[in-house]
This record gives sequence, C-alpha cells and structure tokens, in this order.
Amino acid sequence: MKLSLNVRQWIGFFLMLTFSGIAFYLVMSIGTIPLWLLIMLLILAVIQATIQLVWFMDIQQGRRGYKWVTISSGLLIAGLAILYLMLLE
Amino acid sequence: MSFYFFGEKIRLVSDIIAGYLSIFLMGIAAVVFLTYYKKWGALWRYVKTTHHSKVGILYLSAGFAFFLRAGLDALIIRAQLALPQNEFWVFQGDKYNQMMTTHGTTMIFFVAMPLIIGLMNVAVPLQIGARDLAFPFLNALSFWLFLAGGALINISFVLGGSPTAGWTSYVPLALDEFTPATGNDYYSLGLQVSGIGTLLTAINFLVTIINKRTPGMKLMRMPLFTWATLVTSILILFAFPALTVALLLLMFDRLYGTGMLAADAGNSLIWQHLFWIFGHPEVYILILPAFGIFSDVITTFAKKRLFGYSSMVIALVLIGFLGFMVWIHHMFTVGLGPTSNAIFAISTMSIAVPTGIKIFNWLFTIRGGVITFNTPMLFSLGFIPSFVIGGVTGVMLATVPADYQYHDSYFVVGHFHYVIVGGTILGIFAGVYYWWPKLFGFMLNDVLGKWHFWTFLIGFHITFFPMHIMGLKGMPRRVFTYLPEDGLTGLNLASTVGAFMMGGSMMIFLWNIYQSYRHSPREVGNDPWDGRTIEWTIPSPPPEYNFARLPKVYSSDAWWQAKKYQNGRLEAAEELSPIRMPLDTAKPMLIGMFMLIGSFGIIVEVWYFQLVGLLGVIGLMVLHSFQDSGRKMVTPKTHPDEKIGGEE
Amino acid sequence: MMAEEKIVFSKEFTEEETADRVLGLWFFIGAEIVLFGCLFGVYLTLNNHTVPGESPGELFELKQTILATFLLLSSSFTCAQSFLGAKKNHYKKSFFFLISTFVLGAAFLGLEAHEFFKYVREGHTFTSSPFMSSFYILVGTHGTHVLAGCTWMVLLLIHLKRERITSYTKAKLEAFSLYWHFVDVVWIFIFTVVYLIGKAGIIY
Amino acid sequence: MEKMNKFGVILFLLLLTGCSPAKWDVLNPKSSTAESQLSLIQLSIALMSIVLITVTVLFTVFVVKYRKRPGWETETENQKPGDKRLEITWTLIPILILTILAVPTVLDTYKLDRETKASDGALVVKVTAHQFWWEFDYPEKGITTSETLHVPVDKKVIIELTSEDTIHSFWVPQLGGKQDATPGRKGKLSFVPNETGVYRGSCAELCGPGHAYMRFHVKVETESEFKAWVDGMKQPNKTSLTDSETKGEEIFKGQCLSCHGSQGLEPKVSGSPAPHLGDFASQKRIANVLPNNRDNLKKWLDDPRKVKPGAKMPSFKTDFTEEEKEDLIDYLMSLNVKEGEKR
Repeated sequence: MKLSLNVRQWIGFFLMLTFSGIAFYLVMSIGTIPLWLLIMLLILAVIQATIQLVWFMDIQQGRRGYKWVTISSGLLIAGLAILYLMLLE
Repeated sequence: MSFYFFGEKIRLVSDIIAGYLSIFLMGIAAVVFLTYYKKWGALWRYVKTTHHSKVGILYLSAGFAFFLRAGLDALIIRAQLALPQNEFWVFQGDKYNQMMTTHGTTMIFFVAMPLIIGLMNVAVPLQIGARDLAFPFLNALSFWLFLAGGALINISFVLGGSPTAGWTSYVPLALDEFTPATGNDYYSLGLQVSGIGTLLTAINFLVTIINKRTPGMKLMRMPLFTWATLVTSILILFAFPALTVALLLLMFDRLYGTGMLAADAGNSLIWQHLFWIFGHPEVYILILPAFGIFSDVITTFAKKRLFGYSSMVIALVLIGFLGFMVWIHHMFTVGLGPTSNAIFAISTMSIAVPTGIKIFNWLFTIRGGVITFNTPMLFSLGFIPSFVIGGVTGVMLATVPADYQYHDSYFVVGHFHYVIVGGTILGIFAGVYYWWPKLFGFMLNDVLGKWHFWTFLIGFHITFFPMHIMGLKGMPRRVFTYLPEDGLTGLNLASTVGAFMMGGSMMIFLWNIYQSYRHSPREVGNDPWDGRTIEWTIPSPPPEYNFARLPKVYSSDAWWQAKKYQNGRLEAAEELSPIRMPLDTAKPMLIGMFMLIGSFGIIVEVWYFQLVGLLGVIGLMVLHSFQDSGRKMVTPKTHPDEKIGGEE
Repeated sequence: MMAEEKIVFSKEFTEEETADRVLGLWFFIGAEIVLFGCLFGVYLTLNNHTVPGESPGELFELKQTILATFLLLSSSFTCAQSFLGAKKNHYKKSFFFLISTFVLGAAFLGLEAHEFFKYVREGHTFTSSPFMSSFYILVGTHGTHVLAGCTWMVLLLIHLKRERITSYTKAKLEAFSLYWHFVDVVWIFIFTVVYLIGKAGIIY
Repeated sequence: MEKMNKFGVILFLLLLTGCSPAKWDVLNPKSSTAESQLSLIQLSIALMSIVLITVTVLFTVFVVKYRKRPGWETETENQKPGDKRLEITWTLIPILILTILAVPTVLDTYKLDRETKASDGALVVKVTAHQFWWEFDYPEKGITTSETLHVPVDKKVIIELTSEDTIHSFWVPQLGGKQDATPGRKGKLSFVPNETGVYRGSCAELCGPGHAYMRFHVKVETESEFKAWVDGMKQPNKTSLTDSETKGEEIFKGQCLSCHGSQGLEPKVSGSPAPHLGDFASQKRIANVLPNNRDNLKKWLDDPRKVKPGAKMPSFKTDFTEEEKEDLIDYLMSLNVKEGEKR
C-alpha cells in the first residue's frame, strides 16, 4: 500500500524527532564516544537527512533525476574536501 | 606627497599619479564621447538590459577592457624582466608583486571568465533555440556583480596598492602579518563578489540548457559549444563554493583578527587545499568552452560534420569529472606523502586521454573537408599545435619526481600560458570573429583579422616558448629580477620582444573593430559563414525574442541538413503567438553598486558603508520580489530572413 | 516589421517558469552542499586548535541544542505541510503552517543567538582560537541561512496574503520549501558532528 | 607554418643565448636525486615528442591537403562522421604511452620518499627559511651558517626544511628538485652529490617583496675540505686584527650582533633574526644582490631596502659616522672562515 504524502510526512516528522532524541540520549548516557556509537550517530543523521530528501523535498513536477545527480556530485566533492582537510592533522 | 584615504596612507608616487591621470582622462574621454555622439540613451538601455545577447555584449566589452589593463601589467612585467637586475620605473619588489598578482587575477577572473561567459550568453540560447536564459534578471545581476568585483580589484592599485601575494594568494604571505596593506583585502572581497555572480551564471546556464531547448533538440543533438557550456557550468557550480569558503576564511583572518590560516595557531594548508579544489576545475572552466568553440568553428569552416560527436561529448564530461580529482598536483612539493602524490599523478595523466581523443577528432574532422582559412578558422587551426605543446608539458608536470624540478619554475609559467593563451584566448578570438556578424550584423575585416592572428600567434610563441628553457635553467617563477651570471638574459629579452609583439597585435584587433564598424558592409544576412547550427537561421542581429517561431530540430547540424535537403527551411514547432519577455530593469546594476559600496566598507572598515551596502542589496531584492511577475508580451512578426516555417 | 509590445503583470507563472525555479534551486543546493562540506572540513581540521579552558566538551550545552533541533525539525515539517496545503489549494492551511514555520525558525534563531551570547560572555569569542572561529563560521553560516529563510518567509506571507494560492505563489513556496528543508538537513549534521560528537569526544 | 615559426624561435634563441641544453641546470645534474629526476624528464620528453610529432605531422598534412582550392570541391556530407576503430586506437595508444610513463613515476616517487626517510649515516642539515635568507644548521656538528651550504661529496645529505614566516621552497636545480618550507611543518629532501663544485639555489615559492633575491649556494667539497671547514667554523674568525678592524669589531658587537651571529664572537644559535656573517668576505654578493665590494657594502648599510626590497635590516645611514662605517666595513671584509689555517 502506498502511503499518501501527508501520512509519510507525519511519520517522517516523528521518526526524525525520535532519532534526534535517541542520539541525544545515547551521548548523554554513554559519554565519550566509542567507534560503534560514532557510526550509530552518523547513521541516525543520514536516515534523518534521507527522510528530508525523500519525503519532504518531494517535488513531483520537473526533472527529478537532476535532484540525485546534483546531490551526489555535491557530496562527492564535499567528501573529498573533508577527507583531505582532515588528513592535514 | 601623500594623503590619507579611510585610514590608508596613499603615497603619490609617479606610477600612482599616472594611474589617477589615466582614470581621469579616460573618464573625461568617455563622457565627451557619449555626449558628442548622443550615446547616453544607448548606454542606459544597456545598463537596464536583461536580454542575453546584450548582457553578452556587456560581458565581452568589460572583459576586453580588463584585458587591456591586465595586458599592460604583462608588458610592465616583461619590461622589468627584459634585462638582469633591471630597474624599470618602480616595478621591483612589492610593486612588481602587485603587477604580477593583478595580471594573473585579472586575466583569469576578469578577462578569460567574462569573455567566455559573454560568448556563452551570446551563443548558447541561439544554439538551443531559446528566447532567453531561464533567469534573465539573475543573468544581468551576475554581470553587475562580476563588474563590481573586477572594479574592486582594479581600483586597489590607486587606493593603497594592489594585492601582492600572487593570484593563488598563499597564506601565510597573504595574511595581514606579512602583507598589512589593503591590497589582499581587495583580493578577498573582489573575488568573493564576482564569484557569487559566476555561480549564479552557472545555475542560469544549467537550467537554460536543461529546460529551454527547442522541441527535438535532444542533449545529443546540441552543438559542442553548448555541451561545453553545460559541463563548464557544472564545474563552476561545484568548484566556486570551495573558493567562497577559502576567501571567507582569508577575509576573517585579515580583517577580524581570527587565526584559522595562520601557521602557528591554525593551519596554512587549509588555504592551499580549498584554493586548489576550486583552482584546478577553474582551469577546465577556462578551457572547455574554448574546446566547444573550436569544435563549432572547425566543423563550419571544414564544411564537415564533427568526427566522433559522441566521443567528443564523453571526453568533455570525462575531463570535467577528472578535473575535480587532480588538485593535489599543484601541491606535490608540499610533502603530503608519496601515496597522495602517486595517486594524483596518475589521475592527472589520465586527463591526457580524453584530451587526446578531442585533438584527434578535430584532426579527423579537418581530414576530407574543404577548408577555408577565414580568421576564426585560423585561430582554431593555430590552437591545435600550440595547445598540444601545452598539453604535453602538462603530462610532463604530472610525473612527480620530475615535477619537483619544474614546480614553481618558469617551466610552469610557460606551460600554463600555452594552455590558457594557446587554448582559451585563441578560442575567445575565434568565437568573437565567428559570432561577431550574428551579434552586430556586420563582419570584422578578414585581412586585418589575419594580421591580428599571425602577429598574435608568432608573438605568443616568442614570448612563452623560452620560458620552458628558463625554467630548466633554474629560474623560479614570480621573481622580479635575476642576476647576469644566471645566463637568462637572451631568453628573457626574446620573451619581452614577443610580449610587445602581442601587445601590438591587440592594437591591430582594436583597429579592426574600428575599421569594420566604419566601413564593413551591413546586412550580412543571417548566415554569413554558411553555418551548420540553428543560430544561423535567424536574422543578424537577432530580434529580441530570437526566434519568432521555435524551430523543430531532427538532428545535430540541423541547419546544414535543412540547407541540403529541405530547401533551407526548418520546420516550425509552433504558431506565431505573443511571447513573454522579461522587463528591462536597473535593479541588477543597483545591486551591484550596493555590493561594491558594502564590500568597500568592509575593506576600509567603515560601518556606514557596510550598512548602506547591506540595506541597499536587501531592499532591492525585496523590491524585486514584488516586481518579478512583470512581463512584456511581444507579438512577433516573421522576418524575411527567417528560415523557420514554410515560405510566406 | 516592428513587433508589438505590451507590458503585463500577471500573477500566474507558466509551468515552465515554475520548473525552471525548482531546477535552479536544486543546483543551488548542490553548490551549498560543497560550501557546507568545506566548512565542515575546516571545522574538523581546526577542531583541536583550542586555547586552554575551551573545548567542545566543556563548552556545549546539549540540552539547549536538542531543543533547537526539535524546533528546526518541526519547522521543516510545518513547511512541508504548508506546501502540501498550497498544492491542494487550501489557503488557510498553507498560511497557518507557513506562519508556524516562521515562528519555529525565529525561535531557533533566538536560541542560537542566546547560545552565542553565552559563549561570548564566558570569553569564548570569535577570535579567541581557530577552533572557536571555525565553530562560529560553520554554525553562523547556517544561522545566516535560517535568517535569510525567515526574511524570505515574511515576503512569502505577504505574497500569500495578497494573492492567495496561485501558480505564482505556489512556485515561490515550492522553491522556498526546498531551501528550508536543505537548511534543516545541514542542521542535522551540525547537531551530530559538532554538538553530539564534540560534546562527548571520541575514543581513538 | 606554425612549425616553421617554432623552429625559427628555437634556433634564434639558441643563437642568442649561445649555450647548449647540456648546460641547463636541470639537464646537467650533479647528484643522485637530480639524475633520477632527469631520467624521468628525458623519458617524458621522448614519449611526449612522439605525441607532438604525430599531431603536427597529421595537422600539416591535413591542412595542406584539404585546403579549399580550385579542383578540390568534394562532397563532405556523406563521409563517415566517426570511426570506432580509429577512435579506440587513439584512446588505447595514449593509455599505453601514459602507462609507460606512470610506472616509473610511481616507482620513483616511492623510491625518493624511502631515500629521504632512511637516515643511514647521512649528514642532516636543518634548513630554516626566513624572509629573505636561508639558515643552515648542522645539529651533529654544532654549527650554524647561512648563504652557503657546505656538504661533502659522495655522501648522503638530508635536508630538513621549515620556515620562520611565510612559505618558501628550497631548490637547487643541479642537486635535485624542490621541497616547500612551510611554517609549522617539516619538509624533507635528500641527495647524494657526486661532483664537487658550487651550485646555485633559490627560493621557488613567492615569499614577499625580496623573493627574487632569496638565493643561496651549495658548495660540494671533498670530505677533507668539508672537515676543515667544519673545524674552521668552530674557531674564532681571526686572531690578530688591525686597528680599524678592532674598532669595527666593537661597533659590530654593539650594533649588529643582536641580530646577526658571527662565528667566534658569540655562540651560534639557530633561529637568529638575520643571516650569519661568519664568512661574509667570501660571499660573492652582498645579500645576493650587489657584488661584494666596499662601495656596495656602504650602499647596503645606508639603505638596505633600496638594494633588496623587503629586507628586514634597518638603515644605518645616520647611526654611524663615515669613519665608523669605514671601520665596520674593514671588519666585515675580514670575516672569513680560513679552513684549517686557523689557530
């Protein structure tokens, strides 16, 4: 069953709040971050971003392919920049 | 003699006085000219315009004005370097660094880029069958932001000194600890403002090319110049934000006392990374449109279809992609480790493959053709061997251990001038000669054009070929002099002679424009070169809506096909109907002006200028938000020259 | 031969004009990704360039930040709802949710301003260390985007009030909603990378 | 036509400079590192010549053959708009050529890096770049000098680079390629010089107004000469001074020593704000600009910044009387490291 955009946005909204809350709770209760928590936090952030990109930034008209092309190209270059800047230290 | 200007002491020495005098005299001359020939109205129409071809003309003329300025800098540089331990005027030490920096910065950001963007403005909408760019207001705004940025960098010379740290502006040298004069502030603000304009242009062209093509103009039917514009716009889109961040850090470090780029507190290499993440794609931003121009010109004057159209397109896209993956080759000597260096050496070399494909495809386009040697074609033919020299030295520079020898020597100076002058500048001239009749309705004189070409090409080789040898003889770049015992005198003298020859060649070009304006026959018709693409189907100069009826396109080289097989007529894709055109407005110019005032306020640290600039920009943008629905409904009439639709 | 000209102010956008705007905004967002990516890179590089007495762990007040996060995430939701309302030509819904978005965005800005003032009062100013500078630049650039979004919303509200739902206001709202969601995505990463990870510190 | 231009230019230049490529610094290596770099340069030039010649020949043939002329009116429309086999050929051949070049490039990159890192008994010199002079510190020998770097022949030298102010770059074309001296970072470079002689070096990264004159020399000596020089550096400069030289020494101690170190007068500390003048008299040029003689030295003392833009040294035009200047110059001209001949 395909959910309507309205329902999906409500779900997305609550998911995002929950995930932020979980991330907050984990950090507050565990303190210094071990590797698994780091990965966990990043995954939670990526899921939230994906919810925004897919359910909230949902534009039905126009050329939708360019959305993903632009975002992935931007991320590629941003990722390279971050990688090499971090290697400096 | 000296005076204070917003806290900056300005010493009136001979070169500064000459600067003021020339600004003053040129201002007077402009006012007299405009009044005498009653051109104020025409100027005002250009200021208010948002139409792509007029904005293109604005870009081209501003670009050429900056070309003359940056060329003058080049002649000063060459005069100073003509002889060992020469003392030409005042241009040693800091003053030489000012000339060298303005030459590089202006040539790249305010000559090559605007001339290329100007040609894009002129040709791209016509080539894809569009009435205008997607966002005409934004297009005009881009131009005025570019002009504001260029003006900032150029006036700095008479307001306390130009930037001095080279066009790459490496920190810590560019921080106020080592260059306390305002010059580098002008650099950071000027490039920032014009960078915003360039970014907006890129978005504009991307949307235009993707959304505004005429029916049937599939991506793989677009002329190569339009393809190059598409790829270039993508490069601009993703490269310029890195420069924006770098300039932001530089500005905060210089003006607000932070220490992010300082060697002790922060990290100086952040600048190099960010700058080259932008800087290497920038090189391709300059050369790809030139590739596009050459493809279009060569096919026209060899009267032949482009050899290997699809591989040409793939090569363009590949070069664009790889352009982002090679920036470390500017930093081989920094010491980032052998793995980094080796990876980036290989990625750099791999760019030679798509470039090679392009070169051979051009050669095989010529093969079997019927070549006429008009001026645009001469510039395109001159490009091939010249650029190949620049290309092979580029591969040589990619071999890391050998690059330890070439790096920052005159070998590199020779290399990038072969690429930029032998590629971009020749491409710009080819494009200007090629599209001139479309823009103005008359041709540039071919005989003078050929003189221009030969003097320019010979001067170019005499100037830049010796530089490779100077590099191999141990001459570092950006030095204002050398010693007699270095054995560099003959080479430098030859180079200087060549530079002045190129200067003379530019005078021939200006003379050509004047002569052609006076004497060339008008009414060249819509297709003076027997062209292949659809910009040659409409009258020259085109009406403001370009196409009364949009054509329907069934192949690449649609116009050529139509001439061969359809009695020289293209099918129309629509009936004549009123066309929505944008309104003229002076708001873009005013936003540019307020940006200039605001940035100037930041440089001289005067709060009320900053406030005026900020409020002005925001106010105008708010105003525009309430006026952006205005359109001009133009009812077109078909022109007798129009080649779209059946015979009327 | 002369073409006829007539100037009109139409509050209807063609479908083409709307599509152009949306596509243009996508490309703008692509550029913004690189911009924020570089700012993140600078921040992560200068992360440990601190002066004694300041480190992310000692500085950040997470409780306030999670509140700000909830505000901004909610504003993203209301913004989406506002656009959804506009799509269904539901003026009141659209207007209400847009005002809510504005209020939430403004509240977020208020919290951020409060946070910055607190740091400055404690002596951690823009110039006190490269770490602080890069922090202020990264978070401040995001804040500037929120501020610009709020200004944009004021204009949109006026347009909406005057024109109700037309293709013209819809196009504007569509472009804005894309922008606003993107600003939100950036905040998610600032919250995670700067605040959460910064507060806790990483075990290597 | 272009080709003729280029040949003309090259010929013209060779006549003008009257020298052969064998004398160009980079093509005339005097160390292991520079030799391996040259071999890569030669390989790349050879490979690239193939490309250049192919393109130029094809270009010339096509332009001449297919020019529009009476009798050459051909139908261009039905010709093939592409040829997969040809296109694959000129994709694969460049890949092949580049692979031939890439393999030694990568190998050499790692080899150079290994050589630089392995310290096996090498002479380590800590080089600190200043605006606009070089400081050479021999931590194992306990001596510091500037302007001329002395190294023994046939022995590995490791240069450890750093900078005091802006970014500089250390380049001695005949001994090997360059490395940046970045403040707050360590750059490393190594070479084994294989022939005695004096080689020119310079700063290759723009570092300010005096960049052009930020030069130095590398003197490659035999092992015994080098030992003698090291010993000489550890001795005071001279035992017996003339009257005026003694007066000059007093002025030097009072006015110059706070910035300049000088061998024998003060213990040499690295990191002093101005060049060391221990062997001033043996330098060819003052501050790498003017030939080293009394007149020029006076010019320099009067207005250093006029001679060398951006120099940090203040003007002493009004600080000294003419007589004092003469004494100081006498003293400076006596500063020399007499290798092995000293006390």
